Amino acid sequence: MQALAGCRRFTPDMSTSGPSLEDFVNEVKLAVARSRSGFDLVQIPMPSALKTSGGSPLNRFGMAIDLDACNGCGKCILACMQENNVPLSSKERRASGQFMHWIEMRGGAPSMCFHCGNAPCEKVCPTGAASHTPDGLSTMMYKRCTGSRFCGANCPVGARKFNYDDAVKEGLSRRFNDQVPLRSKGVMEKCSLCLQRLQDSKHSHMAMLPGMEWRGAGVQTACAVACPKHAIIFGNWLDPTSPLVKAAKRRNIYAPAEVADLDPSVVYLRGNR
Amino acid sequence: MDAVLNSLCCLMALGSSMFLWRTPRSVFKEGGLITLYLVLFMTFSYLTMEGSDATLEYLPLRMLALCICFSVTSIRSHKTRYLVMAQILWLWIEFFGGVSLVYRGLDMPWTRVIAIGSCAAGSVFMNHISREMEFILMVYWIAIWMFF
Amino acid sequence: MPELQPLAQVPFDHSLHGDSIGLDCNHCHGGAHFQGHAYMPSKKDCMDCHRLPLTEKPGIEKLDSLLALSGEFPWNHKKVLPEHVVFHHGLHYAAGVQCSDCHRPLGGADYRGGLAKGKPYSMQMCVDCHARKTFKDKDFKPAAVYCGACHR
Amino acid sequence: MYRIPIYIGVVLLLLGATAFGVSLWEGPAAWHTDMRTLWGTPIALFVLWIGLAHAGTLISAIFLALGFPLDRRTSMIAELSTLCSLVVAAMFPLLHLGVIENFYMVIPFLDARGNFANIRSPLVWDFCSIAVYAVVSTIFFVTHLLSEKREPLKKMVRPMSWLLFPLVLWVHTVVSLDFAVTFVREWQGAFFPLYFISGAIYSGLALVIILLMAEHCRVRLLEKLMLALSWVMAAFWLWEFMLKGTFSFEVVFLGAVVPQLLWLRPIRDNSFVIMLVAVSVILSLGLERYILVTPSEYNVGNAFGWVDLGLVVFSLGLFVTLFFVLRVKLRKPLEGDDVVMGELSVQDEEKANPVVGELSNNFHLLRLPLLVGFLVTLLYVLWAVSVVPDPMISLSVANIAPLCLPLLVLVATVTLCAKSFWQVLAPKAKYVLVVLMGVAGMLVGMFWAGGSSAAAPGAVSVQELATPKPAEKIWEARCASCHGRDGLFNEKFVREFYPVPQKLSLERLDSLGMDSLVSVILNGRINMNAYGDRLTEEEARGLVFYMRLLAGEGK
Repeated sequence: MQALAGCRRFTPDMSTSGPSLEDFVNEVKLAVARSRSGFDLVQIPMPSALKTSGGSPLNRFGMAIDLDACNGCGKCILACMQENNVPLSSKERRASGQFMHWIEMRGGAPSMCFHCGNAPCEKVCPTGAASHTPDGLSTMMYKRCTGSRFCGANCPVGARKFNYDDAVKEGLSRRFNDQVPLRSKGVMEKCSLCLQRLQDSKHSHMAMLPGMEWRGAGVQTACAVACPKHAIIFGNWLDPTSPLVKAAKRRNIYAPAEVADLDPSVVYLRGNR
Repeated sequence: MDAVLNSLCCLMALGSSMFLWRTPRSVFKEGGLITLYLVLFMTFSYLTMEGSDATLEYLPLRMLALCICFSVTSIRSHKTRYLVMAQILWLWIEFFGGVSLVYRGLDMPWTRVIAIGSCAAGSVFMNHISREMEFILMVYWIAIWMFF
Repeated sequence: MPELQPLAQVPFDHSLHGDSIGLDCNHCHGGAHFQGHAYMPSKKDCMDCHRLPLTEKPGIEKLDSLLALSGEFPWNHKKVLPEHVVFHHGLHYAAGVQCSDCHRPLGGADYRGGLAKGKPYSMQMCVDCHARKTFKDKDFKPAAVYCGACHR
Repeated sequence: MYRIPIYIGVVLLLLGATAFGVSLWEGPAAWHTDMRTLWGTPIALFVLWIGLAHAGTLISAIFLALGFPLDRRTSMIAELSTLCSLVVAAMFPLLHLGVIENFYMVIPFLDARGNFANIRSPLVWDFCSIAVYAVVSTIFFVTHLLSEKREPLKKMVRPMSWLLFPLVLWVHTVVSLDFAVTFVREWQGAFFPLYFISGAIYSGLALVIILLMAEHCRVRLLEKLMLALSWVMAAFWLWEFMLKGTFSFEVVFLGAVVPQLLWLRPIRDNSFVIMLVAVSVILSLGLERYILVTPSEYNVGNAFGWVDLGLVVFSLGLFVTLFFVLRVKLRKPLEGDDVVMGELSVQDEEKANPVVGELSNNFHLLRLPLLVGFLVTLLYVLWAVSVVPDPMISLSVANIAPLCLPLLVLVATVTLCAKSFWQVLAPKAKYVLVVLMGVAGMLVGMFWAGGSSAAAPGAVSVQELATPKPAEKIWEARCASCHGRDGLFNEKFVREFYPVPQKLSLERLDSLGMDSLVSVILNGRINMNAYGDRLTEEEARGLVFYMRLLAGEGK
């Protein structure tokens, strides 16, 4: 890998500064123990290409969570925190059950941003910090966020987390992964479907195989990799060869009633194994 | 909402409009009457419509607006101004109610909004309104209510 | 702040190492054409050619001695990208963008040429080019302008 | 005169300032928030004070427009209260932000980086409407203030009131949309626009009644209106209960039951009790706003911390101080020549100045400004639709329409009164005006440039994915410097500095064989450098294959 790296100094491993891994593990344990009530699920068809303008006909990334396989161990939460440098939450917030976790346990199964095709949060964001990519990710541009918390108020499932505290200054955040910037105080954050991994894959692809279409093959989200039961499947809804489509075929697809008619990209699977 | 209920609403608005601004009354009487109508319309729409229908939320206000539109035709002085204002009130309710519903996934009642808007804009330029014109306006409003 | 390398005593001149001797950017800046970063050359990369004094210029012995003294990584990489931005050199090269479109080909200390014309790089430059406002003469394809393309 | 209220105000202000400072310092963590309550007290106060700000415009502008002018002093008091409440109201949305210095990103305006605010967001409409409302009502106030002496301004007041009339209702409608468009169950309601407007006017009237008490005068018309509105509000609360089953006893008691005391003559005659009633009305509306922005399951009363209370006190203190200080400063022009205070019955007024055909007179004055405003608005909308940078955003009329009226009114007002203002303004005032414009221009420039995008200490590293690098790329990066891109070595370089390497030919490659070639690549030979520590063996093998390819092409 470093064949041509020359003088590159790989950014110093910052993971040593900040709270210890145990703190994160413990917080995840706490969160899993405080698992919130589940959704009432309704059956939906398999997600198709975005109906909004500018959607890509090739890619729409999403995830499926297999409720028959998941046992609610919470490893995905920890993996997500390590991949995306998600900070711990302050004592007071923790006491009232508020965590910064991008993945939460709802009724014993993980739930994160559903990356709705027509996302209510993006419609009300005054600055455009909450925006959509053509391949179906609901993204957050932290530098453009002014912290009006309108998106958070308008998210039907409360998937968005607000940085009430300056996590870096208060020693709550730890940089496990130097490919994801740390969020500053006063901005919203949420599951990005591991945007950075998709970007890196796409960029390398465009550099090495220009002219060939990129379908995001081989990309995995941290939670999907971490799941011991393989209950989380990431993939491209529009690519029939994608593991996601294969897994979702011949299964019943569900989404929470709150987002069912908002064209979610992240869904639940159940039955017909 | 089915046509029968719809026409029933229209009839209620028409009927109740008969008793507004008849004789020069105090703020109290008019205010009280309008409130009474509002409560009446609210109870009516609450009892007759199923709660799942989001358009229920502003039905009573729309009925009230229609009622006021009808009623202002009986005002003596500055009739034009009050006609315009009454229709703008109706437009206001329809448009902003519509906007809030658009963001919740329903679609905008554009034809209705445009019809009312154009009617309001048109009536700005009537400096004298004859009985016939009043009648035509009323028919037009009823048509808007029933069909758009 | 990284320690000052011995080599810092001699100014590096791109014009001596560039086209004049038929060398391409990615001969020294490995990866400039197909990787994310255009890396700075390691000492070994320099020594590939500088094992023997290459010219009769008086400065050359000094350079060679300094090279001998200097550490494994004689150059310091200067970061210009904010934390929330990704820039991939390789894909821009693949899209037909030349190094000199953004970098000063014969630059001394200041590598900011081309579009930047010595000014600091800014998002405006990126966006203008992506939206095909600049380089109208070149046949670049219009590039992505949605936030998620370059920001994370 | 007014010494006591000013003292009270200052004390409240100082008490509340602590909470305000804490909130500025700590950000949204300072006041009460939880899983469902992301907004909290500042927004509640903002909605309340914006509502209170309606009184002035309502009483002077709308009554004036409709031809029930109250006496000058009453309407001036009302307008002053509007301005002061606006100042108070404007602070809280800013305080509410997580990153206050980024507030300018809400302005629908294209910056140097091609960023454009998301004009689909009610918050953007909100910001614009309130900014315009502040500007226009200030102009209106000043015009009204100066119109006593200066003729050219006098005839501006009424047309301007016609411009202000729709704007004031528009502002609160837009505020209500902030809630009505969301998916929060407690906030959903297509009836919110009128609901909020009535609430705003209701509380505004109560405020004006209190302020008039301080002037030792009463306007019965306003009290009647307040009573009538109390019924309308009761109806709306009933509707809320029907739709959502939410119902607050305190709100209904303070806001709908207490005002009914006005039925009793002895109470109606006692100004102090009337003041109490007005206070209870404001309390009820404030409580209602707080409950609205705090849609949590449990009793919000428990969550109301000292910072929340402090913010309330701060807003109150700020208003009282501002209002009465200005009241004293502007005493002369405010009170003017007429000492007529107290009730003017509507009927008398209508007889006093017949308003027949007055609409058309105003229209005559308004024609040009409205036309200009309309054109500018149209141009703006076209421009805005064309510049929206994000291909994923598609705009509809419903997204932009709420933005239009404020812009139209702003342009119209300016064009309406610019000329006559320029006539009446003193030279010094003109200089001030010019300077202000300069400052505004500077701000626009700053917003255009946007914040700095300086390199952060730890820039993210792009992950080099483990794609096996095609030998071609390695050849270009490592070998082509001497051996040339095409295998026919790089003339410029090798002729000058190095002995010419062997010519690439299939025979030669075959004679040497794969393994020896790989070892040469990795360990080097006479002039050939060793790449063992920079290339893996597989990559070296790949290179050999690539050399064969080149050699094949070579001949």
